[in-house]
Amino acid sequence: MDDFLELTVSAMASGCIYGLMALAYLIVLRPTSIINFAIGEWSATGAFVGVGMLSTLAWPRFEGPYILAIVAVVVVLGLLGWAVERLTVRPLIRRGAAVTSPILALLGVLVIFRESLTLIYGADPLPSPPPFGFKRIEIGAFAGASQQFFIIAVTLSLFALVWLFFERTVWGRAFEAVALNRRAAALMGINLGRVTALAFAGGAAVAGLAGLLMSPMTSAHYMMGLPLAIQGFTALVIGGVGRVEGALLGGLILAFVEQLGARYLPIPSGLTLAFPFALLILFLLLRPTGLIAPREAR
Amino acid sequence: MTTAPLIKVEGLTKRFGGLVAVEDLSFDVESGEILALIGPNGAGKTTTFNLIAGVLVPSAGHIALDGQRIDGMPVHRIAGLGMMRTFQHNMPFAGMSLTANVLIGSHRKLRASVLDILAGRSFVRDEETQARQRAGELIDFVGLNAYRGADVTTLSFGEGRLLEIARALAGSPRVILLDEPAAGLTTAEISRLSAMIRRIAADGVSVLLVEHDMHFLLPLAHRVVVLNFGRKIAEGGSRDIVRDPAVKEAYLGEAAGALREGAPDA
Amino acid sequence: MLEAERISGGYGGGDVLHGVSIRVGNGEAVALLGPNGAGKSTLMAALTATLPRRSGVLRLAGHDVSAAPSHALVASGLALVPEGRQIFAPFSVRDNLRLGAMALAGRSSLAERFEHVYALFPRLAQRADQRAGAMSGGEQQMLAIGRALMSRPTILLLDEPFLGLAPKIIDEILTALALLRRDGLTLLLVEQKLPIALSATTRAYVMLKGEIVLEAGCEALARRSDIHDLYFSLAAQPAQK
Amino acid sequence: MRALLWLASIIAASLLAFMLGGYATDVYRKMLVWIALALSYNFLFGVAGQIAFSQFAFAGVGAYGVVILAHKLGLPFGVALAGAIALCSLLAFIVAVPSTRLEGFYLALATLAFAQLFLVVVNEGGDLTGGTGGIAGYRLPDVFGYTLRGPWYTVVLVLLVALTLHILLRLERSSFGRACRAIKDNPAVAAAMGIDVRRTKVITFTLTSTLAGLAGAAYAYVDNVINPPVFGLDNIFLLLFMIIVGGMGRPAGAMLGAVLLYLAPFVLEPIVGHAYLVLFGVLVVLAILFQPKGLIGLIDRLVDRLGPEQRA
Repeated sequence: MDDFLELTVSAMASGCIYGLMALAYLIVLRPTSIINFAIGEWSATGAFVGVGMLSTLAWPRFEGPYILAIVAVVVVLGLLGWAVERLTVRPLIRRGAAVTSPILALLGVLVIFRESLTLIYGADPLPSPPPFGFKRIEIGAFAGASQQFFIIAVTLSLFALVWLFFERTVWGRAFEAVALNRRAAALMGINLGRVTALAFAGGAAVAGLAGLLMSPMTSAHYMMGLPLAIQGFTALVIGGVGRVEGALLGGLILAFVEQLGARYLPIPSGLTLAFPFALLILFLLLRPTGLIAPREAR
Repeated sequence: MTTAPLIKVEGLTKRFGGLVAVEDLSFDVESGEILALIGPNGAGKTTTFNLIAGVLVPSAGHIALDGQRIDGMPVHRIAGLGMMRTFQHNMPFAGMSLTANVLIGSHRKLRASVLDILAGRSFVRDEETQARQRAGELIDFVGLNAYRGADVTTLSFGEGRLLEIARALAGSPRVILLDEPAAGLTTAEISRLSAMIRRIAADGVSVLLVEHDMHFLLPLAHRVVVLNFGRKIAEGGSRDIVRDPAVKEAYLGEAAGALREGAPDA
Repeated sequence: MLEAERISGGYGGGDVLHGVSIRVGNGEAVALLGPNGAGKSTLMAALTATLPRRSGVLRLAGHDVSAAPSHALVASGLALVPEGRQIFAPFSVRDNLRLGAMALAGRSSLAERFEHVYALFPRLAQRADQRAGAMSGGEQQMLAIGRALMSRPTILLLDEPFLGLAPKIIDEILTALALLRRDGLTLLLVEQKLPIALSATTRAYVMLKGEIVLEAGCEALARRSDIHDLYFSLAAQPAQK
Repeated sequence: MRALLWLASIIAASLLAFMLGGYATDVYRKMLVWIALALSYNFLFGVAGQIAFSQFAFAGVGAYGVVILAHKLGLPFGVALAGAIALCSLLAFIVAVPSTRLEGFYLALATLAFAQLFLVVVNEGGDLTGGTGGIAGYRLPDVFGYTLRGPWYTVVLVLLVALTLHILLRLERSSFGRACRAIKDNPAVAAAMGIDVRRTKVITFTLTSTLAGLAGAAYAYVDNVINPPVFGLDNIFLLLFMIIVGGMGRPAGAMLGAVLLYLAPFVLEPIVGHAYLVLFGVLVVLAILFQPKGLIGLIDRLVDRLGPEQRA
C-alpha cells in the first residue's frame, strides 16, 4: 500500500509534466490548428535557460533565485515563441499556405533549437538543482521527493490560472472565439495576428516551464525534448484537443498507465516504454476526439 | 424523354440539430432533362444538392439513380455510378495540368489496377490513350484547347468553370450536377455555357442545377423546382414559375409584409 | 460616413464584385437590395476586410481605410452583423456581448454598452447567463446585433438579419433599428425582401451580379412596378453610370 | 531511346562503384540507400501528400527481418528476403487501414507511434534482435551461386535505386499517380470524381513502405551491422528535409535532396562541426518560406530562363 501511495505521487508528478506539455500544444493548436512539435525542444531550452540562470547565481533557495529562474524561463521562452511565430509562421499564414507548411517549417525550427542547444551547452547533461533540495517529504500517507510535490503544486496552480484565463477573461474568450469562428472573431475587433503570436509565446513559456520543472529529475539534456513532445502529444490526444482540463487529465492518465504498468505488469521494464505509443495508437483509432470533446461550434 | 425517371427523390428530409433544412421533398429528373432548383436564401437548395451528391446523408427519404438507391453511399461510389458534379467555387486540382485535371474526371471508367500498371499490361496504355483522346475532345468542346498544358491556377474564373464541366463530362456521366454554374461568369461566358448545357442534355445526360441567375436559368431549364424554407412550393415550366404568386412572395416578401401589418401588436 | 469606390474582389480566381461604389451619409439608413447570388454578402465581407479587396478605395468618416485590417475597422467604428448570425454558440450571452466590445477601451464605457444593448433587447438581459446556442433564432439574431453594437459603432452593417425569422420578431428588430437610427446610428441593411427594406431605410441600392444596377429613394422604388422583373433579370437592366 | 538512357545511367553508376575505394565506397553505398528511401518517401509524402514518420521503421523491419530470418533462423536467403518484404507489406497494410482514416496530421502521429513502438520492440527483443547493440557478424550468402562482394554489392544497390525509380515513375505517370496527386490537393473533390480515397491511400502507404523495407534489407549488408539508432526519428527528419529541400513531389528533387543533404556533412563537418545540423534546419525553414518547390524548382526556373524554347 505504501508502495502504491508513493507511486501515486511519482505518477502525479510525471502526469503533471505531460499535462503541461499537452497544454503547450493546446494553447497553440486551438486558435491556429497548428501542431507544433518544436515545443519539445522549447521545454529543453527552458531547462537550459533555467539551469543557466541558477548556476550563475547562488545555490538556490526557493525564496530567492529560483523564482528568478522561473521568470527568466517564462520571459525568454515567451520571446522565442513570439519570434518564431513572427519569422516562420506569420509569413506562411499571410501567403495562405496550407496548414502543413507551418507544421513542417516548425520541424525545421525543432532541429535548429536542438542543435543550437548542443552547440551552446554541449552534449553532456547539466545537473539541475531542485529548489527544495533532495529531501523526502511526507504529506499524510503520501511520500515522495520534494521536487515531485513542487511539480504538482506549480502545475496545478498554472492549470488553475490558465483555466481562469480561458474561462473568465475576455482575452481567453477571444482565443476560444478564434478557434470557433475566425471570421466572426475578426469582426469582433480581435486581432488574429496578435492572438497567433500570443499563442506561440504562451505555448513556449508553458513548455519551457515544464522543462525546468522536469530537469532536476533527468538533468538538462538536449535529448530531453523529443520524448516530452511525444508524451505531451499522447496526453493531448487522450484528454481531447479542445479543453484545458483535458490536457491535465490526459497527462495523468498516461503517467498512471505507464507507472502502474511498469510496477505491476510482469513484463520487462524496457517494454513499458511502449505504453505511451500503444495508448496513443489506441486513442487515435478508437477515440480521436479524446475523452473531453471540444466545444461544438453550433 | 423516357418513361422511368433517371433520378427519383422521395420524401427527402434533412435535419441539422433542431433545424429542418429540407422537408419531405420529392421530385424526379428524366434522362436528358435540364432541371433547376431555385429558391431564396436559406431555402435548402444547397442542402438538397449536397444530399443528392452524397456529401450529406438524409435524415429521412431516399434518392435513387436509375432505380438504385444512392443515399448513404460513399461519394466516390455515387460518382462511379455516373453522377458527376461541378463546384460553385471552382475546385481545380492545383499543380496539375489542365489535361490531367480533365483526366481525373475519367477515373470512374478506368479499369487498370496498381498491379496492372506495375506489370505494364498493354490494356493500361490503351485505356490511357483513349482517356487522353476523350479529354482532348472535351477540352475542345468547352473551348479551352489553348490552355491544354497550362497550370490551372492561371485560368480565369470563367475558364475554371469550363474546366469543371469538362472534368465532370470526362466521366461520361448519366447525370451532371451543376452548383451555381453561372455565378461569377460574364454575360458572354453565360450564353456560351447555356449552349453547352443544352448540347450536354441533348446527348441524353440529365442536368440538375442550383442557380440564382434567372436570366440564364429560365430560358434554359426544362423544369424548375422552387424551394422555400426547405419545402417545395412550386414546380413547373419557367414562365409559370415566375408568375406563381407563392414564388413571388417567397422572393419579395409581399405577403409577408401584409402579414406583418396584420399582426397584433408585436 | 462610409464611401466605397470601385470595389472589386471575390473568392478564388474570379471576381464576384465588379467595381462596386456605394456611399452612406452620416445618420442615413440605406438598403442594399438584390436577389441571392448578387454579391451582397461578398460586398459586406469586402467592406469589413474579411475578404481581401483586389481593388477599390474604402473611406470611413473621410479617412482612407483601404489597407486597414478587420480589427482596425471595428476599432474605427464599423461593425457588421454577419449573415447567418455567426454567434459563438458555446459561450454565454454575456460573453458574446463582451467579445463584441474587444475593440473598446475603458471599463466605464463597457458597462454603458451593456446597459445600452440590454435596454434595446431586454430579452438578452434575461438570458445573460444562458448558452447562446440554446436560444431561439430570433434571440440569436438580437444577440448578433447587440454584439455588433458593443463596439460602439458609428455605422452598422446588417447582412440579412431577418432571414428565417417570424413576423413578430422581425417587427421587434425593426423597432430596435428605428431606435438606433433616432439616436444617430448610420445603417446599411442588406435585404432581399422589399417591404422590410422599405420600412427600415430611406434610400436603396439594387445589386445584381456584382454590380450596382439601380440607386433610388425607397419611396420611388416602392412605386416601380418592374422591381420583380428586375430581380428575375427579365427587364432590361438599367445601366448605372 | 529511354531504355538506352536507363542502361547508360545504370552502367555509369555501377562503373563508379569500381573506381571508388574503401571509405568512398561506403559513403557511396549509403548514399544509394538514402536515395532509394528518399524516392519512395517522396511518393508517399510529396506526391500523395501523406505525412508519415514510419519510413525508417519499415526500413528497419526489412533489415531486421532479413537478417533474423536468414542468419538467426537459418532460412535460405531467398526465402528470408521474400519473408522480410512480405512482413513489411503486411505490417504496412495493418498500419495503413486504420490510420488512413485519420485526417491530416493525425496520420503522422499514428505512424510516429508505430515507429517508436518498433524501436522499443527492437531494443527489447533480446537475443533475437540483439537489443540496443543490434546484430553484427553475418555476411551476405551467395545468391544463386553468385558471391556479391565489394563493388558488385554496390551494383546491387544501384539496381535497387533503378528498380525503385522505375516502379515509382511508372506509378506516378499512370492514372494511379494522378489520383494520388488529386487526393493530396483535395480529397473531397477527388472522391466526387469517383476516386476511392482510402483505398488509394492504403495502397500508396503499403507500397512505399514495402519499398522502404527493400531498401532496409539492402542496407543490412552494407556494413553487415544493424542497430536500432539507424531506424530512429532523427533519420526520418533528415529524410523529410531532403525532400523539402530537393523539391516535394519530384523524383529528381528527391534524388537531388538526398545526395546534397547526405554529402553535405562530409564537406561541412570539418568546417563548422555539428553546426551543420543547425544549417539544415535553417535551410528547411528558408525552403518552405521562400522556395516551396525546392531546389528542383529553382533549377526549372533557371532552365526556363536559359532556354525557353526547349521546354515548349
